[in-house]
Parts: sequence; C-alpha cells; structure tokens
Amino acid sequence: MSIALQLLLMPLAAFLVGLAMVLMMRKVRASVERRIGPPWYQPLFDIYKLFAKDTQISHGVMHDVAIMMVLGGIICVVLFLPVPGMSGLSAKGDLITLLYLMMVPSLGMALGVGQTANPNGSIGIARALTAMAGYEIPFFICVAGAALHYGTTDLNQILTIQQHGGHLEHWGIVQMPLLAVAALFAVHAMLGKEPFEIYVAPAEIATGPMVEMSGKYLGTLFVMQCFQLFTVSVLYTTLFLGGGFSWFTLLLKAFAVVFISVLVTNVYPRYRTDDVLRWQWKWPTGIALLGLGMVMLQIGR
Amino acid sequence: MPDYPIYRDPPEQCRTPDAEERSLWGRTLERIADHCRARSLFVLHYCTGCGAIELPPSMTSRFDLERVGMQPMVTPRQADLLLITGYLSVKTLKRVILTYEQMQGPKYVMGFGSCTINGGMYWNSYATVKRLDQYLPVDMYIAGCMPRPEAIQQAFLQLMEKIDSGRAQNWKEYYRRYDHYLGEQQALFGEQFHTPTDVIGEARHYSLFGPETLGEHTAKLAKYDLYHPGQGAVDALEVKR
Amino acid sequence: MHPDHYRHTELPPSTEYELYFGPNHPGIEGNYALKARLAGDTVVALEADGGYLHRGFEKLMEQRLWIQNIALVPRICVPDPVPMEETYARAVETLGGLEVPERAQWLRMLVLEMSRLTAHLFYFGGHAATVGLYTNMFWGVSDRDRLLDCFEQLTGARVYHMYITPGGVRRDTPPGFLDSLSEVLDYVEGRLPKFDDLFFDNAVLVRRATGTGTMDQAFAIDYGVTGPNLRATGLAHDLRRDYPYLKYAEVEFDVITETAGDAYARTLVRRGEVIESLRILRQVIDKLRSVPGPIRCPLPNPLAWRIPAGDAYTRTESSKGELAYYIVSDGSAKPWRVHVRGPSQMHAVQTLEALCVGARIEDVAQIMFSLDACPPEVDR
Amino acid sequence: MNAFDLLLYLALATLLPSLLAPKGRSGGMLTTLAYLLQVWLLFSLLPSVSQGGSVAACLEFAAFGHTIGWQLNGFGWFFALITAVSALIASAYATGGWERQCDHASRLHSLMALNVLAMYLLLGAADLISLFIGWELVSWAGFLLMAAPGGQSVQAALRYLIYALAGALALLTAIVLIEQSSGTIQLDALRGALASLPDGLSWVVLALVFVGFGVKLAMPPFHLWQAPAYGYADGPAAAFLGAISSRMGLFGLCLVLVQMVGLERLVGLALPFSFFDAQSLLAWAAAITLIVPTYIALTQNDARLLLAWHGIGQGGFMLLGLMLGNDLGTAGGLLHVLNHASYQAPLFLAVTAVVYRTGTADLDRLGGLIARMPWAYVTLLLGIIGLAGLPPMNGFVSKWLIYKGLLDAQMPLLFVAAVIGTLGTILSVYKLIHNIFLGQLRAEHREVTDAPWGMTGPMLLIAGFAFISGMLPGLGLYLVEPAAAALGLPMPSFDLSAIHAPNGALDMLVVVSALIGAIGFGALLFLNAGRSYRTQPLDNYAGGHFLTAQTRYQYSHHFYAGLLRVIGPWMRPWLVALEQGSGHFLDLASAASRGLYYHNGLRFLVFGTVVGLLWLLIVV
Repeated sequence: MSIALQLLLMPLAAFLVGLAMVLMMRKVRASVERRIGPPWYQPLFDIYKLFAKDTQISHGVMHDVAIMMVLGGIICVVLFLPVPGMSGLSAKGDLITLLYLMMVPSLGMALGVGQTANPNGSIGIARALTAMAGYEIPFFICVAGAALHYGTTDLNQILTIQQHGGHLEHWGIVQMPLLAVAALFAVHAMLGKEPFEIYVAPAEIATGPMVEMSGKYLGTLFVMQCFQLFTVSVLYTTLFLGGGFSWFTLLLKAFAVVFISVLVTNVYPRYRTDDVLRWQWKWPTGIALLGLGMVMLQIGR
Repeated sequence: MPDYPIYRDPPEQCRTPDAEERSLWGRTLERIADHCRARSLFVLHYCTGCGAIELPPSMTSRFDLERVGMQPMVTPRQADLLLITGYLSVKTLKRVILTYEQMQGPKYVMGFGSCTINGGMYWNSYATVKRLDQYLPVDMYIAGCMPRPEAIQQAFLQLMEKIDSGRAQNWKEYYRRYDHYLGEQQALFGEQFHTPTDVIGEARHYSLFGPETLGEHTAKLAKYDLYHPGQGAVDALEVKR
Repeated sequence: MHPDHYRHTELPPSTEYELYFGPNHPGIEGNYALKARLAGDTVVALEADGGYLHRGFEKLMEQRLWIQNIALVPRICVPDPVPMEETYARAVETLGGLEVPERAQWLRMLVLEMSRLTAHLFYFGGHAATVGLYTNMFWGVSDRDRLLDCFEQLTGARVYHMYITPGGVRRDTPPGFLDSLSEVLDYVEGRLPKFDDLFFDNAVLVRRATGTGTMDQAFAIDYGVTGPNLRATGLAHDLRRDYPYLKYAEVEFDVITETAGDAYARTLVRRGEVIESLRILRQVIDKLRSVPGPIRCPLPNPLAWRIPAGDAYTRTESSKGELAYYIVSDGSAKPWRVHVRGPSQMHAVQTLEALCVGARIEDVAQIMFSLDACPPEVDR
Repeated sequence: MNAFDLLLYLALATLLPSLLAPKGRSGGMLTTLAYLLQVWLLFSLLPSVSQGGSVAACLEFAAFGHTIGWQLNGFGWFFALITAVSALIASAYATGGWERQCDHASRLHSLMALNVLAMYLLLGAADLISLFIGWELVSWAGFLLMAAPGGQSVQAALRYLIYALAGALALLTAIVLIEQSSGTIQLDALRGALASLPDGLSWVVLALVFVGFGVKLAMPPFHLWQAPAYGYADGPAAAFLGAISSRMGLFGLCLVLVQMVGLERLVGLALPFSFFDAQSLLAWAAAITLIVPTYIALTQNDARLLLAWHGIGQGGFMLLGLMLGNDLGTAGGLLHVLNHASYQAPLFLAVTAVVYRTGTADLDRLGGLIARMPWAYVTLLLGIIGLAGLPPMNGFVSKWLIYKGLLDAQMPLLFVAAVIGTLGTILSVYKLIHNIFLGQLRAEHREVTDAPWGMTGPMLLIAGFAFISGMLPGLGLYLVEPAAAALGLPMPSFDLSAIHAPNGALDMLVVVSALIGAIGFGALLFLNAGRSYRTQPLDNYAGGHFLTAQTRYQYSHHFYAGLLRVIGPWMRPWLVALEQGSGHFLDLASAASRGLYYHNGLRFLVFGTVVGLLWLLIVV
C-alpha cells in the first residue's frame, strides 16, 4: 500500500475503531448501571452535533491553536503506530518518539484550557499532569523492560519478534507477565477512568478541562478520546499481546484491553489526587520494578 | 485597546440567509446536523427548582434517557438544552439568564411544571418569577406539579421532533429581540442589570441581528456595562485605587 | 521597571482564589451555592449562599386556608416531603383538638418510613455521585423508584403525595397494596448486600469518606446538628424513641449510632436506618392487616374551618433530622404565623461552613452530600 | 597569529567599547558586533579543530618548570561557540531595549565580555595550570556578573563565591596530585594517563575533581547556590549564565573523567563493598542532579528561580549522556549542551521581557498576559516545549539520544530516572507558562504591551533556531562531531535530519513534517467547523455567578498541591539547614580566629603555621 494512502487510512481507521470503543464503553457502563444505553450511532452523532454548533465561544488564539494541536497531535501519533498491513511512519520514529508524541495533544489541551481562564480548568490540568506523573513512571518502567527484552525500540521489530513462529510463547505477556500487569494498571490510569478520574471530576471541578469548551472545542476533546482509546490499547497490544496478524485479531485484543478497563471503572469512586500518586507509585511501580528485575536477569543469562 | 470587540457604531442590519437560499450541499449538511442535534441533546445539569427531583428517575436506569441520546452535561458551554425545572426565584433568574447566554446555539429551553407557565403553586409569592417566557425564549413547556417522568419523556420526544424538523429556532429570537428581553430583565432587576456575555457582539458576529436587537434598553448598556469598557463610562476592570 | 503608563493597583497576589460550587454545579445538592476561598486545594473559608429557592413559604401559608396549606407544605423539602405533611398536620390537630384514628396513625407511620427509605436511597446515590461512583447513583435512584411506585399506588402521586391531612389520611390502602409493598421491601432488603459490595465496603470509598468532614459530639450539639448526622457522632438521639409520636412507642426498632462523626459514619448510620425502617415497615404492615377503623376524623367545612387561637409546636424525626413546626393561630381560617424549623438549615449553613474549612476541593461536595441537607428546606 | 589568537584579542577588545562609552547605546552595539565577529572567527576555526585537530595560541609562558599555554581543540571549540552565540544574543537583547531600564548597562556589557574572555581562556587551556587560571577567571568573572544588579543578587553571588573557593581548593589539590602522579601537566600528554593510577588515589582524584567541577555544575549536594545566583542576575546576564556558564563544570569534568581517566577505567574502578563502579556512581550522581533540582523547581514561585533550577537539572542530563560512553549517549549529552543553551536563553529572555513590562517575576502576580505579550508567549512556549523535551523541538532529539543510549547500555533504572526528571520538567514548565501567560489577565496589566522589537527579535531568533535544529538535528550534530572526536568518543551515524540506529531510528524531518501536516489538517477541520466568537475572560463559567475584575479567579499558588502532598515530605530542606549551619560555623570560626589575631598576634601565627603544615602534610 502506498504511504500516502496509509497516512490517510490509518487515522480514519483509528477514529472509527475509537468510536466503536467509546460506544462499547458507554454500553458497558449502561449495562452495569442496569439500563439500555445509547444507540450505536450515538458517539458519531455527538461529535457531528458538536462540530455543527452554530455559535461557539473562543477565549483567544491559544484556545483555537490548542484545538488544532490536539487534533493534529493525535492524528500524528496514529501515523507512528504500526497496524496490520500498514506500518505508516513507524520506521522513522520509534517507541520513545511515539510516547513523547502522545504528550503533544495533552500539552495542546493544557495550553488551551489555560487560556480559557477558568480556575476549574486549571485545577483539572494540574490534576491531570499530576496523575500523569503517577502513571507514566510505572508505564515507562514497563516500556524500558519491554525495550530491553526485545532489544529494540522499533515497533515493527517488536511485532516481528513476538509474531515469530506464530506461537503464544513469544508474546510479551508470556515473557514478561509482571510488566504486562503493571502496564495494564498504568493504561487504566492513562485512559483517565475511575478510580483515576480526578481531572474531570464533575462534582468537584465541574469537568475540569472541559469546563469552558463549547461546540467544536468540546467535539475535539470527544475525538481525542476516540483516538486515545485506540492508541493506548493498540500500543499495549503491540508491546505485550503480540500485536495482530490481521485486523481481526488486533481489534479483538485491543477491545479486550479497553473492556477490562471499562469493567473495572464502573465500580470505583475516584481517588483523591495524592492517593492516585500513592497507589500508582506503590502497586504498578512495585510490580513493574519486579518485572524489570526479571527481564534484567533474563538478559544477563 | 481591549482585545474584545466594541460595538459603538450603529449596527448594520443583517439576517441569516433562508434555508432555500443556501446551496444544496449546505442544506444537506444542515439537515444532517438537525437530525444529529435532535438525537444528541446535552442537558444542562442545573436543578433550578423542585421539578429537578423527577429528573434523576428520568435520566437513570428506569427510564434511561441515554436511549434517545440525551446525557447530562455540567456547564452551560457544553449544553444544548436548558431545563428550567420548576419555579424561579428572582435570585435564580439572574443566574439562569447568565447561564442561558453562556450556552451556545442552537440552544433550547424547556420549562418544567406549572410554576414556569403561570406561577403555579407560588402565584402569589413575592420571591418568584411567574412567567418564564418573559425573560427567555422557551421551546417547550411541561404542565403539572410535578410533571411525571413519562411526561418529561414525552416532552423530550416532542422537542426532538421539533428540532429534527428544523422548527426549534427560538434561540435566534433572543438575539433578534434582545432589546425586548433585556427590557424585561431590566424591569425586574433594575436598569443597571447586564451579564458579562456580549449578546450584541455575538448577534453581529453570527449575522443574527434583528430589528429589535438594539433599542432603548440596550442603550442603557452603554451607561452601565462593566465588562465592555470601551462602550460605557464605568470601568469594572479597573480596580479601586 | 514600569512602562510610562503603568498604574499601580492593589489587586492582591493570587495566593488565594475563589471557586464557586453552585448554583449551577453538579457537586451541589439542588439550587444552592457555596463560595469557597481556597489556597491551593485547601479551603480557607467557605460561605454558604442560599436563597435561590426562596419562595416565602411561611408568608404564603399565612395567606391560605388551613387545609390549603396541606398542598404547600410537602414542597418545602422535595426529596423527603412526608414528614412535612405529618408535622404540619399534627400541629393543626393539636391546635384544633382533633383525634387521629388508630388506623390513620399506622398509615401515617407507613408513609413516613417509606419516605425515609426513599430519601436514604436517594442519599446513597447522591453521596456516591460526589465521589464519582455513578453506578451506585443509578442503582439507588432506580430502587427508590420502586418505592415511588408504591406511593403512587397508595396516594396517586409519586413525589408530592399530600396524603396526610389534619385528622387522618386522605385514603385507605388499595387492595393488594400491602402485599406489593412487602415485595418491594423484600427487594430493597435483598439489594442491600449489593450496595455493600459496591458502595459501603468499597475500599476507595472508605479511603475517601473516612476522616472527611469529621465533627465531634460537642460540636454537633453546639451547631444544632440533628438526625443521622448527630447519631453519627455517637449520641443516640431519636425523636421516634425519645419523644414518640403516632404509634412509634408500639414498634420495635434500634437507634443506629456510629462514633466516628465523619462522612463515612454518616453514611453507615443511614444504611442502618434503612434496615430499621424496613423493620418498622414490616411491623406496620402487620398492624395494618389487623387494625380496622376509620382513616380520618370528621372535619368541619374546610373553607370555613376556624381553628381556636393558640400556638402549637410539633416535631418529627425526618430523614434529615429534627423537623418542627411552630404555628400560631388567631382563631381565623388561616394561620397567623407559621415557622418551620428545618433540620437542613443547621446542616447546610453553619455546620457545612465550619466543616469545610481546611478540607480539600475534592471533599467539599462529599461533605455537603454526607450532611444530606435539603436546599429548598433551607431557603423555604 | 592564527584565528584563535585573534579570537582571544577580540574577546579582550570586546571589553573596551562599553568601558569607553558608558552612556548611550553605541557601546552595546559595538559589543554585539564584536560578539558577531567572534562567532564568525569560531566558525572559521571549524576546519582546523574537526577530526581531533587543535589550534595553539601564541600566548604562552613558563612557570614551575612547565610551559603554560593555550590550545583550542574541538571539545573546547564546541563550548566556545555556544558561549559566543549566547553572549551575542544576550548582548543584542540588552542593547535592543532592555538597558533602557538598567542603570548599569555598560558594567553589564563589560562584565559579560570579561566572562566570555575567561571562558575562552578556560576552554582553550592546554595544560592544568592554564586550566586552573581559566577556571579561577571564570569563577571571579561569574561572581562579578552575578553581583552586578546589587541587592539580593550580591548575597547570592557571595554564596556562590564560597562554594567556588571550596571547589577551587579541591581542584588545586587534584591538579597537584595529578602532576605528582604523572609528572606532566600538558593535557595532551595526560590523555589516558590517569588510567593507570592505583584505586585509592583514583578515588581521591575523582572525588576532588567531582567537588571542584561539580560545584560549578551545581550537582547535589553543591546545588544550593546556583538558582538564586543566576535567577537574580540581570535578565540578559541570567540568560547568558543559564545557557552556558555552568557547562564549564561539565567541560572540566569531561576533560578529567573522559579524556584523562577514560570511561573504561571508570567502569573498572569498583567501589568497595558495593555493586557500584565509578561510572555508575557518576551516572547516578547525574541522575540525582537531574531529579532533585527539577522537583525543587516545581515549588518555585519566582519565574527566574524556576528556570534557574531547571538549568541545574538539565546539566544532569548532559553528564548522564556523556557517562554512558556509547555513541548515542555521547551525541545526546553533547548535543544537549547546545540544545539546552538554545532554549534556556530564550526562556530567560522571555521572562525578562515580562519583568521588563510588568515589573515582577512573581508567578502569583502575573497571569493572562498572552493577550498582551503574544511574542513573549511564543518564545516561552517554544522554550518550554524544548525544555520539556517534546517533539518538535530540539530538546527532544538530545533527550531521545540519551534515552536510547541508556536502553542500549542496558541501564533501565537510569532511563526511568531520566523519565522522572522529564515528567517533573513538564509539570513545572506548564506551571510557568500558565501562571505568566494563561488564566485571567490581572487588572494592573491591562495596558501592557510586548517588549520592543530589539528585545523580542533576538529571543525569537534563538527560539527559532531551537525549532529548526529540532527539525534538522544534523545541524547540531555536525557541531558536536569535533567535540566527540577531540574526546575520543564514538558518534552515531547521522545525516541532516535523521539519526540511524539498527534498533529504532529517528527521522526528525519526518516526525516534524508529520506533526505539522497533521496540525494543518486539524486546522482545516477546525476552521471549517463553524465560526467562533472571541469573548472576554470574565465571560466565564463560575457556577452561574457573575465575575468581576475584583473576583480572584486565578489558580496559580500551590499549583500542584496534590503532588506536593506526596513528595513534599521528601523535600524537607535538610540540606539548606546544613548549609546554613555550616555558614554559621564558618562565621563563628572566622570570628574566633579574628579574636585570636587581634588579641595575640604571635599565637595566631603559630596556629596558622600549624594548620598550614597539617594541610601540606595531608596534600603532599
């Protein structure tokens, strides 16, 4: 497939899958809450409606630029994430590049929210960044362990190593179970689900970053959620679940990752900001450090 | 120079082009948008009065309004539908007007219960507002005290139908007849009343100017507006020395 | 280092800032506002800002007939309206010298306890929603709806029943009502273990609610705290037991207390009260199956009903705390003065203001909900 | 007379204009021109210093039986280039408008020129004595520059002086030891000469060198002086100092550790009774330098101090990269010196522009300035993206190289430590930009405007370079190559836009174009999705309340309250207490010795002699 076509198809696929993931999230939530939940087209309609708002409020240039940064950043991230049949730009930037590119939309959002001049938003961003300090540490330990285990940070090579022979035994989760578990905890926090949902917290800071977002501004955050679900779950699949030979297996695994997260989220209240840090720095970090030790032992042998 | 627009010059009379005048493409997009708007109503989570007590049952497991695409939202910026759930005291009305103006169009207002229609149970109270549509353009009323969840749902469905067919355009009235609404508000709150929202500027920006956007009541803004200092004498942004 | 046109102003540095909880805010119960002054994430001072729901009830009641006011009183407190009717009716009965038939007394206890159940189930949902556990909110509200159905069966209305009238109740139980109510009660009791799993034993919730908004007994008494909030500080004070009205002296129930005085203790007390309410309701149902009789005493023509001059003070243990009416009659067809002593005012204004100082942003909503104040009753 | 000689003479001559013409802007303009010439001269030196070559100066003299001279190699050249460019930008910025508010502009210019000269002398040192001379000159010139504004900066500078003196003593001792053990002081002759020292002596030399140069690099536990000393200096001076001054410590440390001792020897030098060898010990020291000051920066409420603390933390990154010894680490460590200078300078300059207009750098007294000072905002934004190490800025490239180097060297814990440092950086730079530029505009700043173009231009220029060199990292790596060659360290294969590695490559041109293209697509989507109306900041959600200018509606103090609840207990200022305690002890000791001197001169003489003899005994 030509690279230009890939650059077009990859974000599109990511968006559609992300929409389905959002739908699944809302459906699962609905069934845990003993109700039916939205119809299948709901996430798409929400986004279209928000983008079709007749009037919307901008708080300044940075508020606008932030939205472009968010949209652009997430699309760019997807281009560096190889999926079956399409490797996109992943040969030109590795795992570390991908992880740092993922921070660009977050930074854009943070700046845009700052310009809305609402303390609720600023508190939300402060909390989001604090939570990031919480979950990125275990996640990066897992990434370091995985990179050492595979001996490469090139995502395509990581996929090749795991898919070698087509057996389960090469999968990251088999080779590094502790790291996979720790990374799952971190991924859960990365998706901003309860009990790590402090930065939205409607009852406390009135949805924090979203507080002044109207129309397309809010719509972009919805789109961002779709892409984020896709990126994080596919990245986890790539690192630990052997990626996918085909779109079917990839989506199966990615949906499973999101599903676990969604199931857990509905039965927990949210932690306080500092408890998020304490929890993340205690359990996932501890497990990840153990896992890292095991990887180091394997390499040393 | 302030970085927000100042409206000192006389307004040019603008109007939105009618649906027939737009291109087929534009009309199609608008049609899809109306359909989406109807199926995706974000409700402002603001319990203005006692009618709010029947909202949780309507929203939650038993009647589950998410089935028809409605979900509660938190701030006026995010919401499409303002529910005036019951009587409004004068103090609340000020906040409701600000909240309404901070919502982004197309926006809809629904009055819950008899007290929004004619004062209801509190027809002779000194503290409440008797008729909501004096102050805000209302799209749908639900009678009763209090309206049952079934009635609420019925109203939502009717509102959706109205939106879907493109008839829920009352929100434009607020821009086109801002002088009228402001006059009513000033009659209640005193002639110094105004919100931080720049309704006239928005009307100009979105070509929603009508013959009654400006008038004798908006003229008073020039005297009292604290937030758009280029326009008035009082400068709120300046702090007392 | 100033530009030429620099003007010095006295705006203080932003070491502290203001945050508004309400009136348009999901972390607030009803149309009520809290203005918080914060430093970082810690509340320096909190100012309760009520009046958004003020309708002038006490004034309105002076303008209406004694019987008309029955329609007005439940609207004072929306989530728990029945104690309002009961207290008002009892005051009128005291003034007018009416004798309530026995069956009516049992029926009133029935609706009172049902109302307590609905209020507490609503509270579980509300408290859970402030800390982000929306599932519990959905469960609580939908289980409450079953009880509302029973209300509808009995009274014809879901929320404002206007069931209790001076001298009795409006109508008797419809056929099959007691059985269907029993079923609902069994259902609610069966749900409690699920609520335990999801809510009361949830490690995250325990972490959040323990030590949040703690008050001791002396503080509670000083600030006029009553009801479950007072009992959560360890004082077994319950009007139903200590100053029994209706037939509460004839039923068995325990007064639930906790000692910690924090948000979690308040929640646990309410959980215990749900069980006690179920216990009382079952006893009441048994009684209702056997106690015959009229359901109200004969009243004079309501439009010309003059009540002898005098005053009465009646009080009831509502789900929020001690509710009392002080009514003065000058012998005319309308009350001369009505004063409502709502429990929520003490909880939502002074107690909340005091408890929130030093708390964090995260906990303001939780403290408010754990006190279970009812804003319309604060503003009246 | 070669170009290096010319450079030194020119640096000397740069002192003159501002001394001769203390009033008016001509002095500053001439100084700026002189720096421009210096940069040009340095570029003309590039062919001769690349591939391990060097240029000797004709300035030399004999002392202690050794020839003392100066000779510039690729390593020194690399630092000298950054010095000259930093000075050029700072000087242009000062001349462009800043000095209108300054009553000692000419002093600032001449002191900065003195600093540049001192740094050239240090960077061009050919032997240990000239190294020491250069070092002392740098210390004293730095002190004068820091103390120039007076007031609290003098105190900070004096504090620096005490540290610098202690460091210089340690350095002198180390030089004597090296000379004693190897018999030569010529740096070329010393190449690898210390590798054969016995373990014990090696540790002593290492410790002394670490103290001597580590003080300048502000490595913990010697980190307390730097932030106030740099932060309270004049704005342009702070930019200059923050960009390059403390890198002199890195220069010295690398000279000894990499060139004289050699990284192989460091690996072999095991710490008794532990798993640590000298290399990992140094790498961990670098990691601690990376983390501790970064999280101290998080708690700062003064924009200048916040930036200065970050400067220290980024020094740890460079040392960490260089200690790895592999190609990616070397390239990353050295490239980070350049990149750091290219964003730290605009950061300081942007903050100075804010101070110039508003009169304060207190983060609690600023806010919402984006509408008033958009160009300062752009500069600061580019700077913080670089500092945080996110694409597309150049800070990402050097950090990527270091991360990758750490993974290649199989040091995952250090990798995580670097990530922790980066996370702290992201947190605190957001606080910086939020509290200055975002949020509600304060009433007193309603009529503030951007700094004059003379100031805005230079800072935008250098921030633009930070962006360009992020897109084309080869630009920086070409400059790094001679330095790595002079040190004898390997370099990865790279071209103008990409760094090649067998297990994960980075092509920044592709990354940046993808990012820009995607953002362009986002912009298209955004602009087509209906118009929006620009409102004023007080039209804002406040739960339904009406906001006025009197409402305190800006969240800035205790920005990361939740985080600090957790890490706050770890940040107890025990070290500050220790420093103050030792300061008091010094006061006491000097008072006692003064009392001794005044009351009995003879006894003091005896005491002094005994202490002196003891010192010599220990040293020799």
